Parts: sequence; structure tokens; C-alpha cells
Amino acid sequence: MKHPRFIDMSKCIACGTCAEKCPKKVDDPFNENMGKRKAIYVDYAQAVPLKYSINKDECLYFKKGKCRACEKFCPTGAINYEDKEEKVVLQAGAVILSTGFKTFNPSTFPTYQYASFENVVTSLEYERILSATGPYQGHLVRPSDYKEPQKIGWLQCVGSRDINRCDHPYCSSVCCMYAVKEAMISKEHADYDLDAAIFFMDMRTYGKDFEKYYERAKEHGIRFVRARLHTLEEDPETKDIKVRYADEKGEIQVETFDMMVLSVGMETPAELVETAKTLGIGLDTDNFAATGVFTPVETSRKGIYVCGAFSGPKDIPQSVTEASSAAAGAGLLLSSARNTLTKEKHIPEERNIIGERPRIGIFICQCGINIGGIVNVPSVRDYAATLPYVEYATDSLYTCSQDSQETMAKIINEKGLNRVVVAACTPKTHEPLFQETLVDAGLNKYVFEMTNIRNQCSWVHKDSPEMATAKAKDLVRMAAAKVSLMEPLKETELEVDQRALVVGGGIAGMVAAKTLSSQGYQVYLVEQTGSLGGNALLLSKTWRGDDVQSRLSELISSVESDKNIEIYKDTKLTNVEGFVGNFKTTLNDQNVIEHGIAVIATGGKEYIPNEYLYGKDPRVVTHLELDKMFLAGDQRLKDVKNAVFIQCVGSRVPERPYCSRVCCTHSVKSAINLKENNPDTNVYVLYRDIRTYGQREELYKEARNRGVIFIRYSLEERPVVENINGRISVRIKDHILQQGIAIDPDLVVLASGIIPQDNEALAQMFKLSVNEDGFFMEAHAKLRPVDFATEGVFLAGMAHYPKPIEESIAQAQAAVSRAVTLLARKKVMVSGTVAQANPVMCSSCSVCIDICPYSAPSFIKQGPFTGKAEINPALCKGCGLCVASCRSGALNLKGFGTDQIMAMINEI
Amino acid sequence: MIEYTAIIRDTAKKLLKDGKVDVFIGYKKGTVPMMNEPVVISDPEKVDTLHWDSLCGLNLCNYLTKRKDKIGIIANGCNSRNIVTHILENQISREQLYIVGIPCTGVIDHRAVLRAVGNKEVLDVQEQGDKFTVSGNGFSETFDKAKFLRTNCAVCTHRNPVIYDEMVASPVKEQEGVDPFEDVKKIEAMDPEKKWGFFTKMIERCLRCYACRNSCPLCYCPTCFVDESKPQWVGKSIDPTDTMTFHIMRAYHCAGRCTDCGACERVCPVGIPMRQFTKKLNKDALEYFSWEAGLNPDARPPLDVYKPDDYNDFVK
Amino acid sequence: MSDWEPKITTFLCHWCSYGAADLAGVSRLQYPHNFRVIRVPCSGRVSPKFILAAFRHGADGVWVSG
Amino acid sequence: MLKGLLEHIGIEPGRLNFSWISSAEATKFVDVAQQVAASVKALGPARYLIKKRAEVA
Repeated sequence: MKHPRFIDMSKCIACGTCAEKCPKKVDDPFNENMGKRKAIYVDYAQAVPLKYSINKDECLYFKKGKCRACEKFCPTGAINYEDKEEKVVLQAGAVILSTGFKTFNPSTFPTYQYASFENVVTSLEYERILSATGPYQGHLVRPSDYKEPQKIGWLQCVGSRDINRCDHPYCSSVCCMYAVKEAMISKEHADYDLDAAIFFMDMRTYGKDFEKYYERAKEHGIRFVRARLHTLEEDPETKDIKVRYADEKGEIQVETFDMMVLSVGMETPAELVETAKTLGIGLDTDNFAATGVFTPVETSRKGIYVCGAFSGPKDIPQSVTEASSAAAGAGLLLSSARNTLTKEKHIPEERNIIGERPRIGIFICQCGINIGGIVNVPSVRDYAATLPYVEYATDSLYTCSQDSQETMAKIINEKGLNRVVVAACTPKTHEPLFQETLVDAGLNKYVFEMTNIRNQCSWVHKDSPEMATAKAKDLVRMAAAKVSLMEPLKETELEVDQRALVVGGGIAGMVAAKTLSSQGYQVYLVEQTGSLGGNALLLSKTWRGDDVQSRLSELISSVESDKNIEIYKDTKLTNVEGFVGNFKTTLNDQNVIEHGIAVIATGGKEYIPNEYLYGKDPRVVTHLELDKMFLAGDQRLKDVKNAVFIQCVGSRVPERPYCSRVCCTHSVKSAINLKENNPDTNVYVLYRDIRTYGQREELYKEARNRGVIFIRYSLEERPVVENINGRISVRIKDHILQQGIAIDPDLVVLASGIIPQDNEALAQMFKLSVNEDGFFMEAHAKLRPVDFATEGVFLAGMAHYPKPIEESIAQAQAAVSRAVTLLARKKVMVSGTVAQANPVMCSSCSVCIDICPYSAPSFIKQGPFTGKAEINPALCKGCGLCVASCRSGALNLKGFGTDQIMAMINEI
Repeated sequence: MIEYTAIIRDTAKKLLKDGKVDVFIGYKKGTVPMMNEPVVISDPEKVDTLHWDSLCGLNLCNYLTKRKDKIGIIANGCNSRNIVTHILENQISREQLYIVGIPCTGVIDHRAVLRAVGNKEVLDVQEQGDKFTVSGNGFSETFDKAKFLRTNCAVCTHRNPVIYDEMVASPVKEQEGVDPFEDVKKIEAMDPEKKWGFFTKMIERCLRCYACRNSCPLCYCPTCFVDESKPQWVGKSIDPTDTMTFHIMRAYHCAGRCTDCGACERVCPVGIPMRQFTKKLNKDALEYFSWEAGLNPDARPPLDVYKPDDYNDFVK
Repeated sequence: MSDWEPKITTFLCHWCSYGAADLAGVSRLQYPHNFRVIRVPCSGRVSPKFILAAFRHGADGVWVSG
Repeated sequence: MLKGLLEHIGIEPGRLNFSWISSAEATKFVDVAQQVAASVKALGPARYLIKKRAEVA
């Protein structure tokens, strides 16, 4: 069912006049109703497509039958009050649900007084307060009196880990980290010494580089208080918030805050529960879409996939990963139909303009009154016509409209123009449109320059039309100067080798290989050991209770019997040449394989402890060794009287300042298994923060219900494990009791962390980067979690960061999905805006090679210019960093050439 | 000082004879006193031309650029740091080099000496320990070397080579308590107008002869920016703006790379103290990036790499 | 001199500040008109040459924003 | 570093400005624009390093 917008999308140019004239102010839901917007609106300034719509429930015309102000003022006649709800039927081979979550609404709970105290806000409201586009334009002020808060508190786990008040037993996974982030940003925002305190139960900064951020937050003076607040009171005069809590020593503390932020958790909205019923997909007890550890994005109904927080609370990178993963699932179903619905476009042959004297056409847009109302467009046009090489200058009401485009193409041909300037809105949105017109008119798309006289001129200098006109003239002159130096640029086409290389034969690598193969691609799978399976070979059960070994052997045999997958065991890579679409990889047996893309899934390994008597006493084992005992059905486990788990062994320590993410869940699950084996076994878990994120929290609860005892320790006072006359003694200081405890266990399980493989050599071969901890670094921590900055290479599994099986699988599928976007195209076009080296001028100083984030420059290996730099256009992103850093002036950036920019500078 | 000469000759001879190096780069006595010249020796029998005293003021690293053969070279503190920079910047490889390290006690400022003798023609100079005697027609004067050091040597804190295969003598004590940036700080304290006045006056005499550029081991580009023609944005004449642009860019190209060897000032025919440009950059490199050029053979200069935690207080 | 208006050569990164400038326009935020914007693919493209060239051509100010 | 050097030779600190603004930070853009304009305006017309037009060959 498509809701009516009451706006003709093809006509709306998002000039904003309608919203300016609309008399009806309504609460702005994007700003959590803290600000106002009009009844005709765009959701937010960066919305895509940037088109307005009318809120029918608020619009005066719809409510009272008169007004129609927007219709009257709309310069393009885009308003259509007759727009109707439309039933759209789509034929689809697969469905992906990415419907998200809603934040928990704390208003019904008297503890938080959210509904009645003005200065108690939810974390999402607080995000909007911090935002430049938020209700207070990014000024950090509190709602009651717009005063800058001196003291802000965050209250964690509101609507999470709580079955008494909200029935959400799960952890919402993201709140600890966003609270730390909000506190840090607030500190940065405030130019005074802001007191920021976070009240928490367990600090769950388990993601990649999160722990370091947490440590940094502590250094920045953010207070972390382990306490659950039981009362919030408001000072009726000042509207300050008074809180009481028991600190770690059990003493009652009273503090007053200017603002209190509730770190609200995630939940599935009720209407989504209904949708799930309609779709016939299963939900779990927490109302999240039910998925499996080995099928992380598949719902219970075949063909319907899920990604993001609808299948459980998760953060951005995990959601993005799952999105790609779900796309891989859908793509698999649809792979036979690939490219069957594409249409081909006719493109006229490009006119060769090399050697021609520039003949510039300047097209100036009035954008209705948006530009024309401020800037004197006719005078800019007349001025433009006087500029050197300008053959033709015109203006139109809307240069971007369909008919203007046709006219432009006609004029280009009639006047024999070979350079075009458009002075209008922003090239960020409209450059491609005009470039297409150029191409349609037989010109190269790079002999074009767009200058922005709307967003960066008329709109922002409303009060000084003369100055705005002068500025517009300058901008047009600069653009004309630049465009006269523009040359047609070639976009090179590169064939993409349809074969794939997967490095690493663990779960992630095998899933990647299998997924690629199912989509019809040939795969080389390289594993450095003699067998497939990786770390999963050592695991007994997943946290959801699946038997790892049976699933693993199924996977291994399906990979081994797959005709599309060629497996190289006991093999390592020794050299990689080439680039996206055309890699040539040499293996240690001198075999050379050619492939278009590569997936790096080299995994991680268990940290071998040297602490806590490990290796000196057979009763001290790591948790993988305990799994081995479970797998072997070791009888000794039944007889254990006292078992002690020690968490964070090798993790969250100065040498390895990251959290290994999986150990808490692993230990809790193992603790439960021990209890299942023998309920009389006393099980103690010595921990720093229990990080059973998401629905894993429910395991933590189960463990406590089964009588597992959790004792917290701090980094400063780590447990002491000693052998006293053949007995193992574990001593620890209990923070709650504030006294020492001694346990005599007959089994000590070390939750030893996950460390990266030695990735250095591989990183060098593929020109990838690793972070300080030795894990591979993705292209963007949030938005490109499986891509590398190096194109054509993708990342999956624990080589990226420690993670459980379901996340490794999702990431492997996601990596494939991303890889297929390249493979499916069969060819890659290389942008014309790339750097170019002039070897004669090169001094071989290698600055470009060191400074380029994409490894595009290299030294020529043979021929007369051996040792001089060259740029691989396939790798170059056109940022120009190398060009600016080249002392010798040997580099230039096509499309943003030194001469072109100099020409612009000269015209100012 | 002088005693190094014999060791240098012996070493060079041995290296050339054994075929360990194809050429040996050192200094020889200049045709004019106080102006020692670089020399490249390939014949082991000619090593006696080699010479070392406190008047070896040019940077030998300049002669290494892009050589393909095996080279023996002598290097004191600053020269050795330039060799490190050369290796980092791919101008020569470590394997090609046999570096004979010289613990340096500073180079004498020939201009200061001339001033001290009233610009009379000096016909001979002899060095004895920490003193030296200059003589000419009808005069002979002995000075303390320490008082006649070049200004860069006077504040040098890296007298010993940072990279070498052998040393001609044990390291000398590094100077302590010197402030390399005293002069920079003085200028920093001026207001913009004074500063501009100071620098415009300073380069007024510049002939655009590019001796400073050519004597600098860092300036090895095939085409210098001042000679670029597409676009030609810096004029080639002695227009004050063009001259200033040249000096700013020349200095900036040395940012994070300059070892303050002083060769540029030594060769300037009109005596422009152009180290005032580069020293400011050296000071900032030290303050912002804890960086001194050529000390670490494994690290690129700070402006060649980007780190998220780079100094960025100037950014709004 | 009170009616004198400087010209400020401005280099804006296409992906960052240029977008912010566009957004400022969308939000109709008003600011001084002294800037003459040169769009660059990345503020890293701005070499010292450009800054010197801008001053040489009489720019009263230069603003580089990534 | 360049800024330091230019200031060292007498280009006034307010003349050359750097900033980092993300594409969502319209208000920051405006704030910085105002600061930059004000600081340049306060300095008056540029005096140094200008190549005289007539001399451009």
C-alpha cells in the first residue's frame, strides 16, 4: 500500500518554498517532537530523494478545506491534493525485512519520571539535542530552560535486562557504547568542564575498538558509576534532577544533575509483530525474528530474509553486515534471473574536441525564485557572455527540467559547444544529470563544470542581493576559467575475472566459498593447515545449544564435494599482483591463480595464557580445552566439585586493550553445561563485566538461576591462583562484600582471549591495513564493515575481530554479497578523475606511494622510466593527496588539475 | 680533527682496493683556503687527495642521489641524517653505501673569519686542536674554533653520525644546553608587520641563482617547481613576490626533512641566512610531531604519512 | 575602510564541507558572502602551491575545509 | 606547518584558516564561515605576498 505524498515527485525540486509558506506548524518527529516543522515537509535535510510531502492529518486544507498556500507558491505546480492511496503489487523472488526497531518508551514507569520531568530525556532525544540539525541547532542546552547543563547523568539499561518492569530480558547491545559516545561528544561540545556520569550495571564495550574508546572516556574524566538508580526527584524550582543510589561499597550517595539521559533499549514495534504474522515468519520469545546461528539472516519462511535489529538488538556495523548477508541470500535465490530485467541505453558517439579552441556554453538556472529572486540572473548571464571563450550564455527558469535538458543538447550541437558550465544548485545532486545531457549531445562528460549559485549563494545571502550577484559572477567566471582547461577524460573499462579467492578455511572462509559457488562462481579456497574447519573444530555447542561439530562436518563435506570450489590445503600465499578484477596470486607451491576478487577470512586464534598456573597444572585449562573435554565426554567433568572460570584472560589488559567479545557468553554457556552435567558442582565465574550482549543475556540469567556464582574483580586486583600443597587455591576480593574470598577448585577454566593471526605478510601482499591489535582494518568501521579500502578485497570472520559463529557467517555472506556486486558487472569502469604521473618529472622520492591510502601509485618496473612513479587508475580514487604532496610536480589530477585550480584561483 | 684525514685515506684506499666500493666520496682541500671541496675518488692510488678539517662545509649526500654504483662516503652527524633521508626517499639504497662516520665538532664559518681579519685575503689556514690560525700577506692570527663555528654547528645536537659502517674515532660528546631555536623564537615574538619586514629585507639581495637549492641534498627533483611551465605560477625574475614564493616553497619542501646542515647558507653568494625559513619548520616538526629529520631509518617524515592523531590544533 | 569586503579563497572538500555548505543553503542559514569556493575532491588536494598562489593573487584570506 | 611558516614570515594568523566539517554540520559550517570572515575582515586587505598585476608577464 503506497501512501499518498500529495506531491508530484517528478515536479518537486525541493526548493522549500512550500514549507516556508505553509502556515501550519507541527511537532517534528525526526527531532523526537522536540522541534517544529511544517505540515508540508521533508523528513530531514539529507533525505533521499529530497522531495516534499504533505502530512494529511495536519494540513489545514485537508482538515478545514482551505489554505492551499503551498499550491499557490509552488513554482513547479507539484502539489496534487488529489493524490490517492495506491495499492502496488510487486513480483519478487525474495523478500528482505530490514524494518528495524523502536526505542523503548519509558513513560509508563514511575521510576524514571520521564513523562513528568522535563530534564529527563531519552538517549535518542539527546542525540537530536547534540545534532546540528536538531531542535537546538546543536547547542547543548537542556529542555526546561535552555540552560547549558553543567552535569549530565546517563542511566543505562532502561528497557533492557529487566523483566520486572518491561519484560525485556535481553540486553540491547548498543546502549553502553552510545552512552559513552554521547558523553564524549558532550564533553567536546561543552567549552566548560562538563561533569558526565554514566550509571551502569556492566559496561558492555565489546565491539571493535570500543574498549579503547571506553578507556579514553575514563581518561577524559567521564565518570562510570556502577549503580542502579532507584529514585529520581525533580527540584520544582530549578528542574534539576536529584538521584539517590548505593555506590559499590553499599553507601547511599545523593547527587544533583541538570539533565538525566535514559539509555533506552530496543524493541520490536507492535505493528511489526503483526506484519510478521501476515508474512508467516516465526518470532522468538522477545518478539525478534527467529533466526539460527548457522543461518543468521534466514527467517523461518524460505525466501524471506531479515537483517538489522528486527532479528535482535545490534549496532550499525552488524546491521550493515547482515544487510549484505541478506542480499547474498536473496541473490542466491535470484542468481538465475540475474541481468534479465536490464535495459540498454543508446549513447551517441563522442565528438572529438581535442585541438579545438574552447567554445564554452554557460547555462544559468533561476531555480524559480530560488536563485532568480536574489541573484540578478540576467546580469550574470550578460556578464558570462563577455568572458573569454564563451560562445553562448543563457538562463532558464529550471535548467534541470526535462525540456531544458533537451534544449541544452540542441544548443550544444547547434553552436558547436565543446565546454559547458551550469550555474545552478549543487553538483552533489545534479552534476550527473547534466553530464548525461552532455553525453547525449555527443560530448565527453568531463568537459563540464557546475557552479553552485543556489545552496552556496542565493540561499545564504538573502539580505544582500547585490553581493550575491557579484559572488555569482565571480563563481561563473571561475567555472569558465576552469572549464576552458578541461579535457575529455577517458573512463577505462576493465574486465573482471569471474573467479574468486578465499583465504582461510574456517567457518567464515568456507561459508564465503560455498556462497560464491552457489551463485555460480568458481572459487579457490586456500587453507594454511591440513584441514578445513578452523577454530570451530574445537567448539562443542553454540550459545543457542546447536551441536557445532555436526553442523561443521556437514559444511566441510559440502565444500569438499563442491565442483566449483578448488581447495588448497597446507598452502600459503607468497605473492599477490594486480588489482580489482585482475589479481594474480602465487602460492607457496609456485601455483599461480588468477582471480577477480578475494575474501580474507584468516580467522584468529586462542591466546595461550602464561598466567594463573596455566601450563603448570593440568587442572587449569582454557575454555577451548574445556570444550574438548565436553566433546570427548570426559567423565572427570561429572566429578568436579568446584569449578572457577576466570574471565578476560589476555583481554582488556594493557598489552591487549580489546575485549574478545565471545568469552563471557562462552564461559556462561560452559558454566551451565557443567551445572547440567552435575547440578552439585559449585561454579564460580570471576569477571570484570559480564558482556552477554543481546539475547545472550538470557543465558546469563539462566546461569544465575542455576546457581552459578558470579564474582567481580578489577584489573588492579586480579584473582590469584596458587598451588598450595597440591591444592589449587584461588583468592579474589569480592567487591560487594568488600572482603577476600578463597576457593579451592578442582577445575580452573581460563576464558582466554582471541588474538589475531600473523596478518602482516598478507596485509602487505594485498595492501591492506591492520589495526594496532593486529586485526584487519575494514574500509569504514560502521558503513563498510566487510570491504577493505583496497578494492576487490573483502573481509570476513575473526580476521576482522573476535566474533561468534553467527556473526562470522553473516560477515562471510556479506563479503560475498559485496564481491558479487563487482563480479556480476563483469566489467568495472574507472573514473576519469584520477591522478596521472609524468615520469619525466618524477624524482622517485616515494612520497606518493607512502601517502596514498589506496596503494594506487607504484614504481614502474621496466622500460625507460624504471623506478619512476605511475598511478594505477583502477585503484585511484581521485582524492589528489599524492598530487598535493608531490614536490616534483610530477603528478596531476585529471578533472581537478593544477592548471585548472590555479586558473580558478587567478579569477578570484 | 686533522688526524681524521689519515684514517679516512687509509680506509678509502682499503675499500677501493678490496673492491668493496667503486668510488669514495669525501672532501679535498679547496683551491681557495677555507673552501674545501667535495671529491669523488675511484683510483685507490689517489686517496691522498682526501682531506678533513673543520672547513668541510658542503653536504656530501648531495652527490649520492640516484647513483647506481657502490659508494664509500664520509659522514658527520648532519650528513649522515641526510643519508638516512636519502635512503628513505629512495634516492640511494643502504646496500650501496659504506659509510665512514665522523664525529664532528663543528664547521668554521669562513665568513666570520674573513670579517675577523678585516676581509684581508687569507692564503693559508691551519688547524691545531680547538684553535686555528689563518695567515696571509703580512698577517697571521689564531682564533678559538668554538667562537667561529657556523651558526648551525654552534647549536648542533647531533654531531655524531646516526648511521655508519665504521667510525674514524669514538663519538664526541653532544652539546648540551644549547637552544637550537633561540633565533626562531625571537622572530616568533615579532608582530606580523615586523616579521614581514624582516624576511623581505632578508631576501632582498637574492639573485635567484638557486645555489641554495643546488647545494641541498633534499632538492633532487628533475624539475623544480619554479621551473614548471604548466602552469607557470612563479615568475623567474627577482620580483620580490616571486622571490619570496620561491623561498617559502623551497623551505616548505624541506619540512620534516631538513637536517640544518647549513650548506644553503654557506653557498649563498650574497649571504642570505635562509635557514630562518627552514628552522621554523624544524622547530614546528619537533613540537608537533616530535620529529627531527634523518634520525630514524624506519620512519617517513611526518608530512609523508597521515596519522589520525597528527597535530591538528590549527584546524577549526 | 568600513565598507571594505574581503575576498576569501575557499577550498571545500566535495564530500565534507561542500556538503555542509549545501546543507547550510538548504537550511537557509545566512553567512557572509566573502567566500569564493573552489570545490576539490578532498582537502588533501590543496597543495601549499594553491595557498601561496591564492595570496599572490591578492586573496585577503584562504580557508581550507575538509 | 605551512601555516606556521607563513605566519612566521608575517602573514597574519587570521588569514589562513583550516577546518574540518562533516557534510551534516551545516551550523558548524556557518559558524566557522562567520569566524573566518570576521578574522579576515578585522585584518583588513591583504598586504603581503601579492603579485602586482602589472608585473605578471
